[in-house]
Amino acid sequence: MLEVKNIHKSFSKVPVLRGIDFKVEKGEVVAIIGPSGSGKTTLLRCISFLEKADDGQIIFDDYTHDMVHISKRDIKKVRMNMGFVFQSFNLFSNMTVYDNVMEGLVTARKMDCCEARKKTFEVLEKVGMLDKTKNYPGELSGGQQQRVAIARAIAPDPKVILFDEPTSALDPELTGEVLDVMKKLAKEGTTMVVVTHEMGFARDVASRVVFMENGVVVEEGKAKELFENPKEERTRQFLSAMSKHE
Amino acid sequence: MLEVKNIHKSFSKVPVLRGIDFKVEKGEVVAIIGPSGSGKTTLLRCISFLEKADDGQIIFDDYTHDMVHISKRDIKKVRMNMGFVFQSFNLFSNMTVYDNVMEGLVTARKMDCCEARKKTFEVLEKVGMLDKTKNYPGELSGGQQQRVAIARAIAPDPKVILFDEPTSALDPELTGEVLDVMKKLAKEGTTMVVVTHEMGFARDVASRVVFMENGVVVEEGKAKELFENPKEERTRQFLSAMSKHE
Amino acid sequence: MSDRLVEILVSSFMRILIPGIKVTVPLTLLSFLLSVFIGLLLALVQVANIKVLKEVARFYIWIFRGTPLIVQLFIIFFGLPSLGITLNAFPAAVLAFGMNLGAYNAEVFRSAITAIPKGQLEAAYMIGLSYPRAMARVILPQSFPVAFPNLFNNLISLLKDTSLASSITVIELFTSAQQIAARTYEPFALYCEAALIYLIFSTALTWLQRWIEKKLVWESSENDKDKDKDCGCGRNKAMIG
Amino acid sequence: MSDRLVEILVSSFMRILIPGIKVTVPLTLLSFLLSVFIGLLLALVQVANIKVLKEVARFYIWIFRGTPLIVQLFIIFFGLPSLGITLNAFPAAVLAFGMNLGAYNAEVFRSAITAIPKGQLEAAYMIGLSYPRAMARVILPQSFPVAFPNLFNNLISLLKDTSLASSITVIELFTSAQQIAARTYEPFALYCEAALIYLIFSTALTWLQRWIEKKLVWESSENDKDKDKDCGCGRNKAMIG
Amino acid sequence: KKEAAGTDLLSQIKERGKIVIAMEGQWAPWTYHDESGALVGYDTEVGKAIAEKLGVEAEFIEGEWDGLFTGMDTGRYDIIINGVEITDARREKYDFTTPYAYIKTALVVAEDNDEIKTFEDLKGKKTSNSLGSTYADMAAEYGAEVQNVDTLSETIDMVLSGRVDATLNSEDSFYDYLKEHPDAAFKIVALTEDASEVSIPMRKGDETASLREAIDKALSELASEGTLTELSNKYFGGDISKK
Ligand SMILES: Nc1ncnc2c1ncn2[C@@H]1O[C@H](COP(=O)(O)OP(=O)(O)OP(=O)(O)O)[C@@H](O)[C@H]1O
Ligand SMILES: Nc1ncnc2c1ncn2[C@@H]1O[C@H](COP(=O)(O)OP(=O)(O)OP(=O)(O)O)[C@@H](O)[C@H]1O
Ligand SMILES: [Mg+2]
Ligand SMILES: [Mg+2]
Repeated sequence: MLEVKNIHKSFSKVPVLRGIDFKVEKGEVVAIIGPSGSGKTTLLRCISFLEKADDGQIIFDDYTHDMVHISKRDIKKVRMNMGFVFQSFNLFSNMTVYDNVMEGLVTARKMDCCEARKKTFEVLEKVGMLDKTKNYPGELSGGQQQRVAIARAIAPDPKVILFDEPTSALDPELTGEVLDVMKKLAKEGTTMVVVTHEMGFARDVASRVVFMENGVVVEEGKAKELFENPKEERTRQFLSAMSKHE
Repeated sequence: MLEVKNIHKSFSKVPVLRGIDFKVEKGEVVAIIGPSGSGKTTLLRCISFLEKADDGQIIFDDYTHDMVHISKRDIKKVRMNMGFVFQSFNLFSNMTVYDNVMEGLVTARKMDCCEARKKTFEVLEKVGMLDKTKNYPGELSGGQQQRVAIARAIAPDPKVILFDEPTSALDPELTGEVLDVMKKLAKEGTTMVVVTHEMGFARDVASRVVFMENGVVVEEGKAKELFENPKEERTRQFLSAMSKHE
Repeated sequence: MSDRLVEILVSSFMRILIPGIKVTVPLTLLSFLLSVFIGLLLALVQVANIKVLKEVARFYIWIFRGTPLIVQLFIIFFGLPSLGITLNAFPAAVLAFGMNLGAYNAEVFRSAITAIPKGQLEAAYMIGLSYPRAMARVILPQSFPVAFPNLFNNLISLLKDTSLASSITVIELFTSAQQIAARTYEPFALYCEAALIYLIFSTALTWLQRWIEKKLVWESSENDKDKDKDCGCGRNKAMIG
Repeated sequence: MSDRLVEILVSSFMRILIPGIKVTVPLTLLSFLLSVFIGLLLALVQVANIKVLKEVARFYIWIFRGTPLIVQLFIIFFGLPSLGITLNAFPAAVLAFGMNLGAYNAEVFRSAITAIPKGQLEAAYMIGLSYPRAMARVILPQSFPVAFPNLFNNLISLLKDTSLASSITVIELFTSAQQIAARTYEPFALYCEAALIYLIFSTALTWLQRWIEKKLVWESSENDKDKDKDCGCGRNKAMIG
Repeated sequence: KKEAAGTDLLSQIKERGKIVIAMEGQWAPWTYHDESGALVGYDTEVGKAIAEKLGVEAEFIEGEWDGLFTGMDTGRYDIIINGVEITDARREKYDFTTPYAYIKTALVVAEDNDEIKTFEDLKGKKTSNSLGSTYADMAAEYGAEVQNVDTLSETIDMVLSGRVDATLNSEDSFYDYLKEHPDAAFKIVALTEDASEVSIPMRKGDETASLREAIDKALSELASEGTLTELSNKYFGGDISKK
């Protein structure tokens, strides 16, 4: 459904992604884990063209694009079928919760207003934010903002949603409410790619886990297998470091 | 050694601390836990006079002060024997690591320069930052900054050190290095008050745990006891919520 | 203070104030409008990184910020006629002040736009907006409150700078004071009187600024509560039930 | 352009440039120094919340920002003598420009100081520094780089504003151009020439600004590496071993 | 020692050994800077000659028209020598010496203007003159709408670009302009019949009485010695020091 091949990316000559191949099937939940600086964020940003890769192909929606020479129009087409949930929420601070969700439907996709309205209420209900439709983002807690951001991302029914550490800017107590929403989406069969430090979530919810380090995929596999029986020594180290403070 | 009695504090009429009594003995490590907004930060800030309490006494160093009418000179005297480690490090960004530690010794305490120098190197070695003495804070990772901040706090040998969520601004992998330093201090018998969301740390390192909610102390006790056998229903709920995502 | 001086000051007050209201105020406001328009244009061209236009914008800003305003006034009033463009004094002044302040407002807008976190633009892209749409719907609406205090400071500076228009025959507040001074030979007193009137105007502007700034916060106020995009398909929440 | 005009422009270039270097530049620099001093003082008094002085500072700023600079020049040059203080034209101009810009720089410093995260002051308190010490050692050193770009913009504005000094008999760059225009009856050409020289000066200042800004980052550069507070007790790390 | 000088301006001047003379320095050929940058002009040299007669040095201060009077009011300058014409309004506030020049006011229009031939034709027309000048007052008296610009070149520009119909100035100033711009497309259509008196103003009162007497005496000596005529010929190409 979504596949990227051989992504390379350097920042000022320092390689950050060094040939990543990566694939998501319809309905899958893929968790990407790895130490800080391993390139997880950069990978998601390259897939969504927020960062221009130095090399690589993307196959999405049965089209193959060269990631370096793709046209603006094609980028937009890819994005129309892709949702992105940012670590720092990035809700439009000049719009109410309701308008934040409506914007992508009405302005970007020219959806009929009545229909968009219906959809907006539907997704806001799903994330449990129906009572705050008329508030501005600045008036919400971090967890509430992230739930609205998820509603905004799922509203246009994208084929895949990318999450970049959706809970790491949240207090532990607020983390739960966001993870609950994500679990719900996973159960409904939403295709998701989730960069996360929440090992519990990766273990329990993801169908597949990818462990990255230094810009390459070190190991990937079924969530259970990878957690219980990592093949690589480095994966083992990382997992034990992560569980140490829990 | 340090005792506060009946602290009250409101922000624009909203009570945040509602009569807190709290005591630390020499050599003790006290962990303060509690949900977001329960007033933990406010408590530490009142104790260190960064926030003026509306009511309350503080007994420190055998002196009793009214927390509302205390003079600037007495505040300074209290602070001279108190260290504070902030959630956001707050290293002086215009000074090198070395000068950050020296400042409190030479400028504030008029310590002899040679002696201060010796002390500075000593504490920087303790936190493992001897190789970065000439760097500016902006050049360090979060974990490194927090270790320097701890060095700065312990350098003048304060009678007590207050920590406000010292690791919650850090990535999980950096959290470890800071907690390790704190464990070391605890072992050496440093008197510490630590507000934290790291339940593992509270359980293993703290001699006593205080659970706060809504501006009051709900329960306190030996760390092991409180974790394994909380008396209050609310404490039980909180502890189970905290362990859920670990 | 002599009786004569008092009498001069009293009798001249209205004769300075009225041109102030009739000329200085419209001159200030029109020039300001023009400067906001020019400034926004110059900022957008730079932020969007449009090749040649960006250089043109930077050249414009360099010239207008690097030379005295009085010279710009002279060139537009006395110089343009030799190119066949003869403007009356008032429009020439509006053009000169507007173009000059435009160069400053360009920087105000540019830094306000740059101050909006990059994530806002990225989020706009990811919901499918194009660059111009993202600018219009997300970035600019957020930039205005950021730019506002500086724009307003520039407006207050402009108010006082319009006194330079006297040198190209516009009879505004300061010229009126000069005229009376020329007749009574009391320039000092009359300039003080003019200063007082400028002070009144600029203080009023400062109050206006504070009042608007209070309104400019994104926060749902009571009468906001019914402002959601209404699509004419009913506001009945039950439909989603 | 006629030969005569070319000749006038060529022969007058040095005669405008030299007063520019000898008068405009020192006038600008001295006024700027004064304005930085006044601005810092006004900002500190406000930030430290010192009761009466704070009100005085705000009044000062209100007056100097609310009235035209030209009036302030007149009052200091022509008005002070009636209080028994008669300054020569040049010092009077320095005083007027310095006091005027001081009101603007006060705001620059104030917002730069306010921009420093509160945690810096709190950390300074907690290591035992008093308020004045914390200001001097921690807050101000961090505020300067923040204030710097705006201070420098004000310096460039000041450079051009010094042309107003001609109205109180200081013969600077612009006056010199006017003098030549009075003989040759070519004001337009000569004002353009003066503008060009201002442009050169202000461009030079902009370059200087960029150069200094690059140096103003807190970052250990190579020659920083030996800059730790040396106490004269040896730099031998072994002593702690 | 200062007490001895008292409030008498002349004694003060003698005491300090110099007389402070204010002028515009930007009004050829009265007071202006020559090619070398030196301050010259009829007024400048008259000022020097008077100072010499008083046995003191002349210090010239250059400033803008309105500042000249303010500076004199506040005691910065002793006298103004700047082609100041005597008018009733000025007499109210200042004392004047005997005149040292007489000038006629010329009316100037664009070459192709046939409507304005006399001062009376100014009614309802637009003129351009510097603020506070006697010319601006005069045009206003004839019913013209006056637009103010600062210098002679600008007033002529206003006429040439068609923004105003006419301008007034001293006859000699126009001739000086024509020396620099021989092809300028304007013409002089009328002159005032009576020449107005150019004199030196100073503060009113006892304080300046002895100074005025001394300057009057100096001027009459300079006239009888032929110095004024000589200077006038040098700068105006004719004798304007006599009626
Ligand atoms: N815009 C950029 N310019 C320069 N370097 C960058 C940029 N973005 C990322 N990097 C560098 O690329 C490397 C990988 O960064 P990335 O953010 O992808 O890591 P990550 O795996 O998401 O880490 P984390 O878990 O901390 O979010 C890091 O070393 C980072 O410093
Ligand atoms: N300066 C302030 N002004 C107004 N309200 C404040 C201020 N500081 C704190 N509060 C409020 O006081 C309450 C307690 O805050 P506090 O920061 O002490 O909680 P906390 O227990 O430290 O929470 P967290 O775990 O999120 O740090 C919160 O509701 C907060 O909004
Ligand atoms: Mg990341
Ligand atoms: Mg807290």
